[in-house]
Amino acid sequence: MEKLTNKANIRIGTVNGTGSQSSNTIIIKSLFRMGVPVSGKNLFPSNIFGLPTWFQIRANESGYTSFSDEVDIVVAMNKDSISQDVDSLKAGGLFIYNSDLRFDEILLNDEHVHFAVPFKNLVKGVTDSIKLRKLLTNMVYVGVLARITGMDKEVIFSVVEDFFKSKKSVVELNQQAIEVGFKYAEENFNKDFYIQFEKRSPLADTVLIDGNTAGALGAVWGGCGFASWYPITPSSSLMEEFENYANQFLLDEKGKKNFAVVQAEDELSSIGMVIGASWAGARAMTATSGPGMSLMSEFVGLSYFAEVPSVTWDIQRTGPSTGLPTRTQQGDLRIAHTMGHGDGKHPVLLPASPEECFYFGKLALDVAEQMQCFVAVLSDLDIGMNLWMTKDLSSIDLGPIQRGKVLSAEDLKQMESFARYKDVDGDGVPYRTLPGTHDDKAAFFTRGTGHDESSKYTESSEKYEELMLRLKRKEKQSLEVLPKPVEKKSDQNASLGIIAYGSTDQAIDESLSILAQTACFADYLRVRALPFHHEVGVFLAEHDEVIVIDQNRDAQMKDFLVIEYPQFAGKIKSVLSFDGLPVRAKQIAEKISEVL
Amino acid sequence: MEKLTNKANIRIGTVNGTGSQSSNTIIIKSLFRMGVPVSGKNLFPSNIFGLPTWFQIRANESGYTSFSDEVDIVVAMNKDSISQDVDSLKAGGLFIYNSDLRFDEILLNDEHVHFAVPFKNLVKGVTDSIKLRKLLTNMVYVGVLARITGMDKEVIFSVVEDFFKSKKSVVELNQQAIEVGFKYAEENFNKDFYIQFEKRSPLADTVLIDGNTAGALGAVWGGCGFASWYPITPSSSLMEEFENYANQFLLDEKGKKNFAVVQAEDELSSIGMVIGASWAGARAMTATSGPGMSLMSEFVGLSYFAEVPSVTWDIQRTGPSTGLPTRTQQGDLRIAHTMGHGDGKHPVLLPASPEECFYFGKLALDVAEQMQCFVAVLSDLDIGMNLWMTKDLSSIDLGPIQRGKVLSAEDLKQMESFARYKDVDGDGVPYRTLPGTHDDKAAFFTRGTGHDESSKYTESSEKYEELMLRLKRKEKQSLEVLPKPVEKKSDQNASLGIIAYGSTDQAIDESLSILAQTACFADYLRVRALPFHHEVGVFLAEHDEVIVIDQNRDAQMKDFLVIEYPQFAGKIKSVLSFDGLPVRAKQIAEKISEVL
Amino acid sequence: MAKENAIGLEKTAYKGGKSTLCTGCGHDSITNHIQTAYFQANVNPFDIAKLSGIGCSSKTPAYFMSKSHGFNSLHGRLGPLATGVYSANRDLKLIGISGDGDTASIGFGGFAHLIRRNVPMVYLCYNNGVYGLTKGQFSATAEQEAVLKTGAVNPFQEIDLCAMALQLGCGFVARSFSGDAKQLVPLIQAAIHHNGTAFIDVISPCITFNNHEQSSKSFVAVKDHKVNLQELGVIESQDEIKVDYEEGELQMVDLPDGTQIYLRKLDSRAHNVNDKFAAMRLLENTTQSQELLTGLLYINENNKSLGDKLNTTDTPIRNLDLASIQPSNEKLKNLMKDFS
Amino acid sequence: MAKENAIGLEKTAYKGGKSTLCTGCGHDSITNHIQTAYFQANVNPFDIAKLSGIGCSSKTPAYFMSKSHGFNSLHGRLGPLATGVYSANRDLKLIGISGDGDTASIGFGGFAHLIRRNVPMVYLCYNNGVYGLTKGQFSATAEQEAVLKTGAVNPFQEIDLCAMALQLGCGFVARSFSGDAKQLVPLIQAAIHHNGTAFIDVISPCITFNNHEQSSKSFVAVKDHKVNLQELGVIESQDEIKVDYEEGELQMVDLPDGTQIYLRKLDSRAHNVNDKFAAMRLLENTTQSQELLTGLLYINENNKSLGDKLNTTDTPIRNLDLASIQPSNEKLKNLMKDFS
Ligand SMILES: Cc1ncc(C[n+]2csc(CCOP(=O)(O)OP(=O)(O)O)c2C)c(N)n1
Ligand SMILES: Cc1ncc(C[n+]2csc(CCOP(=O)(O)OP(=O)(O)O)c2C)c(N)n1
Ligand code: SF4
Ligand code: SF4
Ligand SMILES: [Mg+2]
Ligand SMILES: [Mg+2]
Repeated sequence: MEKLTNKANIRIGTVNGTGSQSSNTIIIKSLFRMGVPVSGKNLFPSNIFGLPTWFQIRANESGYTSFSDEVDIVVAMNKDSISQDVDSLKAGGLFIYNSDLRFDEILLNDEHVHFAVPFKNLVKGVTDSIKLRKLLTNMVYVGVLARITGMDKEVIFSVVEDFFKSKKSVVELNQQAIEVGFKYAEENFNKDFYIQFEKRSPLADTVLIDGNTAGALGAVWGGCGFASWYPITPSSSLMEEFENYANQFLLDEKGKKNFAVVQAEDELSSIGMVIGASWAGARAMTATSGPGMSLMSEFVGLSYFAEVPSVTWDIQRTGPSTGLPTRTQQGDLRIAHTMGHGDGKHPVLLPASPEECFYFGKLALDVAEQMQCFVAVLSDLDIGMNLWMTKDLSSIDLGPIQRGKVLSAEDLKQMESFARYKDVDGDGVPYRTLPGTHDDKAAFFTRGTGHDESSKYTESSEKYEELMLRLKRKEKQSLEVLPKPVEKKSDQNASLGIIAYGSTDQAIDESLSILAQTACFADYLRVRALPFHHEVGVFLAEHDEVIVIDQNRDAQMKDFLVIEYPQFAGKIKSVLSFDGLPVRAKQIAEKISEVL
Repeated sequence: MEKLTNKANIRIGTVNGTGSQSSNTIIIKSLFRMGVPVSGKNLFPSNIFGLPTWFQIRANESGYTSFSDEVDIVVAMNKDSISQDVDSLKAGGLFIYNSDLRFDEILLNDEHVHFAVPFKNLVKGVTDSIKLRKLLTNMVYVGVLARITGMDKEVIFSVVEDFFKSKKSVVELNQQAIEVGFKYAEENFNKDFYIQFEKRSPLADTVLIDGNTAGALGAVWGGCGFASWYPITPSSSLMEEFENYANQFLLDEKGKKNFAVVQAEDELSSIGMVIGASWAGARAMTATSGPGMSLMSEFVGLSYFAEVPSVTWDIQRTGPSTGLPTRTQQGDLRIAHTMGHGDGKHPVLLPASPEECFYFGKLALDVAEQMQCFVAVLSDLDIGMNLWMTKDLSSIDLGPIQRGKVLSAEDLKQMESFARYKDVDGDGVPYRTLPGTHDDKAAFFTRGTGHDESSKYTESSEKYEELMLRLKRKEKQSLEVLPKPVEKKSDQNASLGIIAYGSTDQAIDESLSILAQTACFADYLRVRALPFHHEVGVFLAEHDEVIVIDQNRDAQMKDFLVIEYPQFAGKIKSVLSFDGLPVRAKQIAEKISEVL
Repeated sequence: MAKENAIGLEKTAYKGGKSTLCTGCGHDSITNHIQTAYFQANVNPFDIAKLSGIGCSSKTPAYFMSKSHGFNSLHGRLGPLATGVYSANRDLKLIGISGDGDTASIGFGGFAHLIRRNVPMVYLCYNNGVYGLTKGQFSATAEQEAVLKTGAVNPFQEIDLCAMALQLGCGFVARSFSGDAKQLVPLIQAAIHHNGTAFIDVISPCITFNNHEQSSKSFVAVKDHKVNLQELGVIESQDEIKVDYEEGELQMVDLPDGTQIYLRKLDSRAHNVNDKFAAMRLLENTTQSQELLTGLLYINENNKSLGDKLNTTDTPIRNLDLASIQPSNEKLKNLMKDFS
Repeated sequence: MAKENAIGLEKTAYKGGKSTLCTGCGHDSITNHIQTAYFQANVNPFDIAKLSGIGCSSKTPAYFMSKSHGFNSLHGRLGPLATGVYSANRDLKLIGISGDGDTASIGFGGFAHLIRRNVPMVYLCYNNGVYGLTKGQFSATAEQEAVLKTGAVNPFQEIDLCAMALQLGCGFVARSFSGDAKQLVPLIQAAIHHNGTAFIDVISPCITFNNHEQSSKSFVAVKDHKVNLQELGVIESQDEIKVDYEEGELQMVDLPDGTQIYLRKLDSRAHNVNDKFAAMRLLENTTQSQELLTGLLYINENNKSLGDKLNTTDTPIRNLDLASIQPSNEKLKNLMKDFS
């Protein structure tokens, strides 16, 4: 076996609700602190307790940490998933398992290296508390794994300390459990397996974080004053973390809150509250997933037509309908961009990493207020709930908070007249005033019905047409404040172009390197927003063939490209992956080869 | 002035809520019975009383009865709209007005022929009841108009009789009022104006009906057993007429109802009830307009994914948001076809006339049950609430009621096994059973979450992918039962193609005849359903240039065509009309010329 | 010169646009009473936000107080809208107008949860038992067995919104009649001063679709069956001179801003407006006796408002300066240690 | 041989799939009680439709009566779903399972209107005060000031679903506890026989997110504070032999299908189950005394069911033959005269 240093895909199979999360976090954080690029992917069922769940840690010195289904090491702690776990492991892989599980050994695969660990006995030595034993069992496998793969015990212990923070006794108990596992492995297994981790210089300016937390921080540091939500997987943590951090960082002198979070009774109401709050002058957002998007459709149409800012984070899961609530997808692109009946398209932000979630956490509020419209941020379960390495968020310049065209009483006093929907600047974006503005000209009457420049009710065909054409101009104008696509040029002057978006980014990067090995070179354009910037058209024009990668069945991004660029429709091809798992680099490389 | 026989566009301006509807109906019905092709368009405000409202009757011997803004005769009964009414009339047009209105005569236009009628005085002679006078005033203008334009009084009186049916005194009173108007015109105005109506042989096998009533009748004669709705303009009358006629025609021996109509508490519930009823074995439908479509999105996704039949009539009005509730549009094509989050497209039926509303009233239920899916019928305010000449509905063969693949207890007894979502026939459409089926194999568990062939819960990637691919196949399969497009070939071997759909049909027909006068010839394909049939692709392939006519701002049909036929994207052009009024033939002809 | 109120405004400062409702509609009368109440209560129109759903009733905010911002939103969504508006600006005086369709059908969930959150606002439901704007279908507040002009009979039990509001813990519940300025104006004034959701169900006949004798929500029916709970007045806190009233028959209720509301009991049943349960019984009894009970049914000033429940800052969020809504980068830098 | 019920089925015929809920979840206990109740009530599983919304609770129909059709629909939409199912087939026996999130939050409007329409069904709300499936956020039935494991305190007043159901005119209102087979089984049986919406609020602790002493919906709290209204039993109409009970302490209630329910009063307060108002007062009082009142609170068999309100045919619509659902062409031809 070729020696693999700092390059392993570890799959830990446990039972949902048995508290393996801490152990897994400690493993991944330790690798991270050892200077090894990592990612952590949680594959969990849509239930609370008792079903198989997996945590996959991909460590990769070259920085490729997207999800991979080629597993080098398995830690098997769940009887119910043993055969799945065996099957998932590559030939020659390391199979660490709980020998108390009493499964039929025939299930094991001879091509694997086996490590039977009697966890029950081992943990007995650590504590007498039956309740604690369950949790500590998980810590024991941390020790076993650490020893087998040569992880740095010092680092692990420091991580344990930070993880359990103040509680010294807890720290010690856990360290002890890890030690027991470590010892057991030391005494029973050969060392120096071909998969080994080695300490490197620390990963500077980098953090390990999930997209929902990063997005929440972006909102806290982005001046979000109001948030409303209705719980739904996988978006709940975004709002819970927002409230959590806002409670820490957004208090006034008296300890009162400089923000409000309201748990709504449903998604119709959560977006309704956001629209009310924005209208009254707070920067406001909500978060949801697919079903909530469907329910928000009517209010989003109002946001569009009455030009009231609003922001919804859609942490996409596998649809349609309730679908697979704990699997990932990019299936809501279409609804996000076109939500509501009648005409109208909405700006959509497409983060590809927690870093971008953070950045868009503020930007979405800016765009909504600057363009006076609805903005969807389309993250997904993979970014939102998994651990990604990302730039230290405090090193990202969010820029000044942009509140758009809001007129104060002072402004109004300088003005002859004020008409809410008048295109004064010729950019399609009118001025607004907030309720509570003390000036005779300030008031206007907001409505979702036909209205003229002064917001008076009208059924006039001319006024309606005028308004709809201005709104169309505004859609274009939003490009000024939306993030441009990012292009990664191959150095081979490629005639092949790849267009993708969102969480598939890392895997695509890797797939391009795989393809390069077969002398297939491509430039890669990552779209970060809808509608499309000029650069997208240029990219299409400049390549002979362009493959669009969608993580949905209907090729939703491809469709929008074809609509926008019919002249290039002939050279656009589609690659799809929609099985609920994050896309895999190899899979994408193969699919690209297939369509070429 | 050229003499116009049986060719006039009459515009009657009144005040909303003053009961002019009966008079207008009597005029249009009389013309119809005289054998003159007519249409009646109601232009009304979104309010109940006191605002200007118009009824336009277009009589045209050549059969062109689409909405036109070139008006030949005005009857002006509303002071508030006098100047609009004057402006709407062509030079040389006949301007009949209420001389009691006391408006400034300077508003009148010298180029018009004027007929001042002192309605107040005239109606005094008819009745002493102040309450009745208001209504009868409207009957007086029927008489005036009839006399001036040479309408057949006999016919009018017969229509009045039928209109007020049993109530003899009412009939007489109204006839008297008409007589008074007739007399006054006879005595005070010259006769034989250049616009005259002449009796022709009756329009055989033809009725004058609105699309909502026709759709309701289609549902009654299409075996609809359950209907649920939440009131919304312009769809309410469809459900009210359904209930009305079902109450007449769908009773059992004891006078109990063989159907149920439930007025729901909102649109989320109305579609939910439909899905429940369909699941339990009734043919079921609901009707709504734009805002309701937005609210139904989540349930429609369930209908798609769990394959439960459901039907929604969307009588489109001008969106987005509340928009112009009493104006027409084709703005919901996009939402109807793609409703819900995640992947999935739904069959959409596109009626162009009350006749098709009737036909689709049954067909929609058939398709929903045959394909086990959601079906949207996209009518609009113009078809739904205006009076159209259409084929006698009883002469239309609806064909047998199709209930799709439903297994009875007897069927099941013959079978080894039953799996709800198994593609037994290879057409993507599985078999279903209804609750209450007494067989051990009958039961299954319907869910909007991931499921295998037996409808068991699963998060398996393979099963999910399989299911989604079958659903995609089913989308294609629906073409077998959806109505094909209708092609009208020009006899000039045209290289230009026109694609349109729905209520714009009549106007487009006329616009093609206008264009033909300038030696511009086009073939015309009217799409009657989404997804597209093979014939649409052939039409695109066979024409050098194809213009798609959308009555919305976003060119929604054009977009779907471009997505489906990227290879022809280059030759597809778009013509839009979205001012809330029905499209006009001349307007369309001009717009077509412009893009050519 | 026209009379000015305590903040120096004339009554015309509370006027709105021209109504487009049917001549004689109950809703238009309420529009007038609202103007009077806000004028008398000395509320600055600049501090008011007028919110509504969709319906004939929900159109009316365009017909009063043009100097106030207004938002005619979506059908049934007044509740969440108001919750958001209030959350962004605690200092605004919210008035919400809804209809029985808007509140008791499509908006019922939002209504219940608005009350549960106790969002400070005056919530007026213009109750006519029908969907006016869509041409007169029965609403959920139509009485069982009620008959429409069209002859349709309602087979469903009516939802009594006052009873619902009480049950949901609403701290201010009243019922009145569009034509009763004497009762409705002080009720609205009291509602303005209440620090929580103040609900007033105003019977407001739809003269076009539901104004005939078989309807309990017609002018005739209301006139015949109305039972006044008490005579009402409000003492504005600015007002130094006490009003002149007969002792012994009055009950004073203190409102949180120092205003007082006084009730003169007209009815033989002694009703304690702090007794929620008594209010429920009154409603239940009058429903059975086909009477229409009007007046202040219940008041409770001890419920915390949403802002206080959530412990939000006293400064309206929309007025916070940048420093208050955006923490320093230093803090973020520190926090990042948790993620490495 | 296992015991058969009156229709010749063994108890296993009422079994369902394996539960995937947390071991010890209250919901799983209710699953058992449902099986017992339907077995004892001699309902043929083929005639049952199991309906639910979304949540841990709403998953449970997969865990009982596999021989019955089931529909795990959308979050909060049990009400409309059931209305449709019933309308298509009056003969089905509907059982609806919902959670407190499903019913009192997103589904509150649908719940209210289901009751208003009196759709015949057994409606069980598994009430744990939290959103279990989304990991334990407070629901609208969480008691004010309740504390979560996470330390979060609920500032909002709780919605009492029984009180709501009563107020909305529900003809069968009860409350019970997941662990109380003795009470819950007969309650469900009685509910099966009720010809209208029968609502049972079942306190069912979420052992993962809401089972600690500060929560009123925990096992501890319920055990400490439960007050039984009466001891219950149901006499199936098939049953010829009368059960053996002590005279004088029993109250019999006739159900429309000939079944009788008997109540043995254990509590000193004499509660008349036909007195809606008494039920409301009981609820109000126990709320204040922090007691959890369980038992049958109210029953009224005089409300017409939806089918009767609408006068729909006695034959289930889904069983009508073609001739009954499609009028003749002759009739259409005749009708067309109106349009010419
Ligand atoms: C989602 C949605 N559904 C339906 C409608 C149509 N609609 C407009 S107003 C209205 C009912 C209004 O009734 P109510 O609230 O009682 O007001 P009223 O007109 O009687 O004052 C309805 C159903 C709508 N605007 N939006
Ligand atoms: C429209 C929509 N919003 C949110 C969700 C997420 N969700 C699933 S279950 C649930 C709450 C369940 O709570 P409850 O009804 O009390 O059931 P429990 O799990 O407590 O038994 C939520 C919010 C969803 N499925 N659909
Ligand atoms: S329809 Fe009824 S509610 Fe609407 S404005 Fe007219 S009278 Fe008022
Ligand atoms: S999370 Fe709570 S409600 Fe859900 S299964 Fe577990 S114990 Fe039951
Ligand atoms: Mg109303
Ligand atoms: Mg719950």
